[in-house]
Amino acid sequence: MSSEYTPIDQIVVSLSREINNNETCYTGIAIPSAVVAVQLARMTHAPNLKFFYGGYWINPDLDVDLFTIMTDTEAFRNSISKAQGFSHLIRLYEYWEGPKHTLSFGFIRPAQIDQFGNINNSVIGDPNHPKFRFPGGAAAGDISNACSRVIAYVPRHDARTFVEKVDFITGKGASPEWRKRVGLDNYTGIASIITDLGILDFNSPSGTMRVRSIHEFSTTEEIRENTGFDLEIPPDVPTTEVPTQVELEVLRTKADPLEIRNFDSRNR
Amino acid sequence: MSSEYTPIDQIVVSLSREINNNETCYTGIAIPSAVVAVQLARMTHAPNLKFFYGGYWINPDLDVDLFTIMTDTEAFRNSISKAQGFSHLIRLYEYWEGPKHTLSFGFIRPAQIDQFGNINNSVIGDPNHPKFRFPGGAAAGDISNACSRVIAYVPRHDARTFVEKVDFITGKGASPEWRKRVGLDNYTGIASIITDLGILDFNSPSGTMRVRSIHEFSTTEEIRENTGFDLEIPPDVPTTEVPTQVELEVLRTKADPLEIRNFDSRNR
Amino acid sequence: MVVIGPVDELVRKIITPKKKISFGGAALFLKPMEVVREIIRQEIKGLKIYTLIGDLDIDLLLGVNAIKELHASYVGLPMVGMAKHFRTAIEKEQSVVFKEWTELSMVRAFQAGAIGTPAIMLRTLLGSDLVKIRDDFEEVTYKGKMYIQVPAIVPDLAIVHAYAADKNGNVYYPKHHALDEFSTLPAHCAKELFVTVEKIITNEEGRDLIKNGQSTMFSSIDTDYIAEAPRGAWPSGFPPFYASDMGHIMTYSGMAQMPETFQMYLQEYIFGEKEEN
Amino acid sequence: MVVIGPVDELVRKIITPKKKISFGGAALFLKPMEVVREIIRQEIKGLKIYTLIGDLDIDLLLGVNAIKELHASYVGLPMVGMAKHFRTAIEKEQSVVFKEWTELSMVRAFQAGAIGTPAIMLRTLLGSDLVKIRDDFEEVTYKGKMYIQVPAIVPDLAIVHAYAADKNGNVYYPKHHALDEFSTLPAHCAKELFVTVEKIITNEEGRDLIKNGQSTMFSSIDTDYIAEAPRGAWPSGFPPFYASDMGHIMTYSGMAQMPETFQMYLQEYIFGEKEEN
Repeated sequence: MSSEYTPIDQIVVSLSREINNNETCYTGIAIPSAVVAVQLARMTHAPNLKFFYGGYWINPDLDVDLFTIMTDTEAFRNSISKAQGFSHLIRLYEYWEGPKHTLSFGFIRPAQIDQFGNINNSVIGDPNHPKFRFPGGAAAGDISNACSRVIAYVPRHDARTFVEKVDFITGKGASPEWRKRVGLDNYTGIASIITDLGILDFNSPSGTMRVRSIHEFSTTEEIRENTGFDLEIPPDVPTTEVPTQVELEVLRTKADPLEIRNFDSRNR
Repeated sequence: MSSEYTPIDQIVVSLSREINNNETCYTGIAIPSAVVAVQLARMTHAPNLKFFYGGYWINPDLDVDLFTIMTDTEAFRNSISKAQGFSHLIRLYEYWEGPKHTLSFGFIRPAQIDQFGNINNSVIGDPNHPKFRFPGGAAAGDISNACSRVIAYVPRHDARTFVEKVDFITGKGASPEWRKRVGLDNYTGIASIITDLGILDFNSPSGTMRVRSIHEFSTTEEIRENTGFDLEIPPDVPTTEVPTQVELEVLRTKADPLEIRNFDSRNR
Repeated sequence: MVVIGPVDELVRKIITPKKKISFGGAALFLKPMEVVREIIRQEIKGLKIYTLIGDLDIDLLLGVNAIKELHASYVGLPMVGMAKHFRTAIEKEQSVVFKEWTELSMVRAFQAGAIGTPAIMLRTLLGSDLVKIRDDFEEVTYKGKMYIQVPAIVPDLAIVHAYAADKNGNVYYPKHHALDEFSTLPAHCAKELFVTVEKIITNEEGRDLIKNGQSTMFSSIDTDYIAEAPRGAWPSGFPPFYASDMGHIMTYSGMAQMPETFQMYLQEYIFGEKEEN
Repeated sequence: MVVIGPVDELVRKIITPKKKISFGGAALFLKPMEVVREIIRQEIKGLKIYTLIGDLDIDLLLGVNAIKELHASYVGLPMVGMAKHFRTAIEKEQSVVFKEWTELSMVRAFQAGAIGTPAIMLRTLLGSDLVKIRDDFEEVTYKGKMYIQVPAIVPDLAIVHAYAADKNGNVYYPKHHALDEFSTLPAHCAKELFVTVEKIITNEEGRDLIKNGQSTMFSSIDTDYIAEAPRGAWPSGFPPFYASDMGHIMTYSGMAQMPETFQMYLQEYIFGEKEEN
């Protein structure tokens, strides 16, 4: 097996490392790299992650590919008796604002994101007569206020996605002061963003976006050129830890043998 | 089989006749005569009644006594495959105010009722330091505003129960003007009251309680003496239609062989 | 992670005075009776209890003065009679603050608590004097229509009885029972969940139940504490496994009438040697 | 009483312009596609559609200009790409009024409609610009905390696809599927319910399903209209019976790009002879 890896491999591996053992999460089904990252984490460093899939299974069988469950009826039937538990979609929606504060993290793939972490999956231009209509936020607008933190990913880091100010706020960003004021301080909003160039977060003195690490195959200049605002790049910014042999092997043979993650490079 | 019948038999038979075929209803489980009346109606003139029992079964098997279902585990199991349908308790609670206006009627056994049909199942005296504490309304306060009409029954008609003005309104009465004003005119409130002396309703010119019919074993004077206010008794007030032979036979052999209805004469 | 332990230890650990506690079940069905008995044995007082329809559970706890504030839509012994201590505590001793709800308003308050909305509007309370005496029930107007807005119920702890639990904390109850939602309603709105079960099973046995058509009543995400308590709902009923023990309820109702006989009841059925039910 | 009939007759009878209609399913699963196709065949226009996550269903209807107002949290072809006609209708033709919800706010609005509460408060919408452009989303304060209050959704008609229906109108769907609540949510809030099913069964067969551990997805109290439509969700998926036909979705996505090829698609898959799927 080759130790070469693609940018999307780096994204999935980095996403997976944002996940801690013993946390609880779910993913939407239209963000393939996130689903694959969860599987990879469960197969490597986070075996006790509690993971809802499809709003129903809790910790589906690791031997069954998650996409196969949804598309192969026999696999669907078999998976039933191997999951660690079952819940209901309605119950999952209760967890979002219920008394238990259940969800540790969620994922967002923003169409636009700005220096404060506000995301836009709605429109460019006048909201009533938009120049460009994105598919819509689905849960993206909710989970920043429903999961303890949000992990974002952007398959192609460019200046159309990373803008100084989003045209429309579909989901509120990190904004710790605002969160305190409206009583949402238990929810940090977007905590990190994984792109094909590096990893970003909001741990700068001003709370705006900064570069946490740069992938080994990209450069400071590339990130700067492909970002539509002045983001903070510390002088000693480290290189992202590359995927290990084990991670790559698990990813390719078990977590995503069908290469579902590549849907994210094709469709944006 | 004797054609003699008890006051509680008359109550159950009269309750059953208030039920029309093709209506939809449920009953609470702590009002035995109502449950028995529903069974009797289903076994005689209302075979198409849609009846929730226990918040779950729809039209449970007529061959199984309803109380037996709840107390005999084998009967419970057998009843499952014979009901006409299944719903959920949560769904039943949705019907109470949901978009379909599903429930045709419900039952109330009031501890106090006044000339306007207001009922009190809460307290006598100061609500914060009551002289007498009733068990509480349970759903009695809800169903007058959730079922198209309410059928009340009083196992012992006396002046402690029939009062000029209730000490406390647990559930609002007929009050058509009030209902129109608050937008509840689809719900008539209490439409009729069956007691051990007669049948009462609110079809008087003033909208206050009147006697619709008097049971063959009771008199105008008895009703007047045992009512704590001046209720309207039309000069030509008819005698309540007595239970038929068929009704009595079905009641005794099939609808209530365990004589559950007699709980209502013992406990008030 | 779920904690699995004996009833007495878990009660000692998690049930403390002033806690807001909701009970599963209703009207002599599915009540967490073994926990009620253990609360009495440990003489825990000052509780704030939420139950849709209270019966023996509430009357026992009121009899030993364990409840400081009580929320319910009804407290009685269905088919048997009044709840003696409920009346005494309110009419004579004024030892409990009783907050009456209607059945639907309490259901909606449980549902609101579960989804995290702070209050909810409904219409069946219109015209009820409960609105006058409850300062937490508010008349509001929305788009020209009148509603009563009631606050969500968010207990610190919910206590329910169920059929079986596996080691992961998944809780099972057979399908086609009538009454499980009487227990999930007051459970989903609570911050923590304590489940007693007829038996603890292996994860494999749990999966077999799933294969045979059952679903989980609570998932491992929901449960915090689990204890085995065979016949733990007795004398309330637990269909389809055992019926409400109406004979016992009648015995209780009789013995509750006088303090002396109530003490005898407590000695015989709660403090005495645990007998086979 | 439930009315059982052919899809085309029922569509002709009950789907009329200006009706507010909710669709079951989400994201290429459990969509009532046979009804969508019949709406296109009958050239019904001016609909007001509510769907949590729209995909091929919405894009087809927008392609023939059948929708006047659309409510959803997302419209796209998951894993495949953008929904072409959704973009065109909004960006170029401005032929549809699109009201974007967040997923949770729309779920809550469905739930509010089902229980009959006129509006509901939630917090996940805080900070979203959706609140600024939606005049029916309102910022409110309850006990010092900020919430967004959204109105209940109460459609005139809900349309869902399910597994089987008996003659009484009970609708079945196997347990342990992932997605049935994507269909019950938009159904319970509606004034009427139209269910297409893979097959109509006898009442006895329905009871056998119950005996084998199934429950009813809708009871006879819920359903108003039922039609048999084998593979009626195709090309959306209907687990565990058939998967989403991703090949067909990709074909659609390609043919939707140009008006000419979209017409070919309509001819081949909707107006043409019905072929075996």
